[in-house]
Amino acid sequence: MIMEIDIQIVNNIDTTSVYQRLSHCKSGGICVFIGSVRDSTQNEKVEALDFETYEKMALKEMEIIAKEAGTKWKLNKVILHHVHGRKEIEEPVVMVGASSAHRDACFEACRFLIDTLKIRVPIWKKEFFTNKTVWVTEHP
Amino acid sequence: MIMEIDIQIVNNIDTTSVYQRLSHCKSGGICVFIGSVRDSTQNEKVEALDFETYEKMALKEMEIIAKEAGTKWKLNKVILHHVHGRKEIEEPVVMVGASSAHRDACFEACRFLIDTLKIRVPIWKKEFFTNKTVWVTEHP
Amino acid sequence: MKILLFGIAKDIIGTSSLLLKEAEKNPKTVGELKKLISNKYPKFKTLSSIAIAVNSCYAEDKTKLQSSDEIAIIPPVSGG
Amino acid sequence: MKILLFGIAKDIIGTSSLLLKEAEKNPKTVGELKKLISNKYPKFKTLSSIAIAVNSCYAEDKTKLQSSDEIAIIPPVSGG
Repeated sequence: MIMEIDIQIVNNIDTTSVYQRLSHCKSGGICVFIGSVRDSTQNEKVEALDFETYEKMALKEMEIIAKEAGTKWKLNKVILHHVHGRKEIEEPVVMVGASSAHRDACFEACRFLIDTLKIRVPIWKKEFFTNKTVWVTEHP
Repeated sequence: MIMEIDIQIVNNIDTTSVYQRLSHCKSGGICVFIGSVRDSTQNEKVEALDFETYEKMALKEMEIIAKEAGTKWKLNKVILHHVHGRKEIEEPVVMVGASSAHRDACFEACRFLIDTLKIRVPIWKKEFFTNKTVWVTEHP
Repeated sequence: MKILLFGIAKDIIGTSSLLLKEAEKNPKTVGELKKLISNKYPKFKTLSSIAIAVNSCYAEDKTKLQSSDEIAIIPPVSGG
Repeated sequence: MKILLFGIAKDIIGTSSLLLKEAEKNPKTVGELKKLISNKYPKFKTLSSIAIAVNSCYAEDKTKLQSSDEIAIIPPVSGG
């Protein structure tokens, strides 16, 4: 069984194509997680986020994560897309997903993808508040 | 906190609008599950599925499920879309999702939505095999 | 009393709705209706479960039926 | 020996890459580099963790460094 992997670091995430990217004739289930910019964090008003990436390494780590998911679950397709640059409220910043024959595998894999991405992929988020900017130095 | 609910029984599911339907200024996480037609079940080749719905009751049950999810988790938006009629391989047949401040809630809610839909919503699937058609009388 | 039929229930009975004439001894409760149906159409006994909806809500066996109710036989569902 | 800097590491050191001149006593291992950095820039000690990537892979403290390697300081990541 060959698993297809689609990994990207982009200016803007194309959420409209997510089904086309993950649908597969042997998949009955597709699970997608999209992270987006919230208007506040710990009760402070957020104006925007800015993502810096170590792109070469980030792509490599995202591929390692995709392949690790493929060894843990029987998946047909996996995507990991992350943005770089400044993003405003409600804009998508990360989109991960997996497709599989049954839904257990795609749900578990999708959760693994986002959890592991947040721990391991060299991407840094700066929060813009009204009067200051802060590098988030702990994944939430 | 008001939760927005989007429930539909449709001829075709519009997967391209899923982000727009679930994104929200107070949501950092969106989880979506899409079910689609697999080309086989228990090693038998499937040609298509046909969904019959008791539409009035199905919409009512889907709304009950959405509201129940809203009492279990803090959600900003919930969608439950299901098709009726004949669907070919790789076509989407169900799309459910939830958006919330943090990812735990949307993942758990999304899983609850699809699991509960499959148990309770009055929709029936007929499988078209090469030489026969079969009503699926057990949810998988 | 009119009863809507879906999925395999429609195939077993051979029609999309069932009309119980007033002349027949109409069931007074959901439980009685279930018994009546599965006695008349023994194939229902092969299904893993059978539910009755009254006015598009799942009903318990003790729920009373009125001839104005919208009644439906709900064989095991298989959406999604 | 050139070291890439990202996120808060860039702000602490004040530049996007650091050049260790040959004249300086260059670190031989990842562990030595970590010590050198956090002695020279004590603010790194306030971070919850600090990792070093060698040729775009996370490296262990015992990993040997060569001047041709692509070396990067990886402060706590916060993608997603």
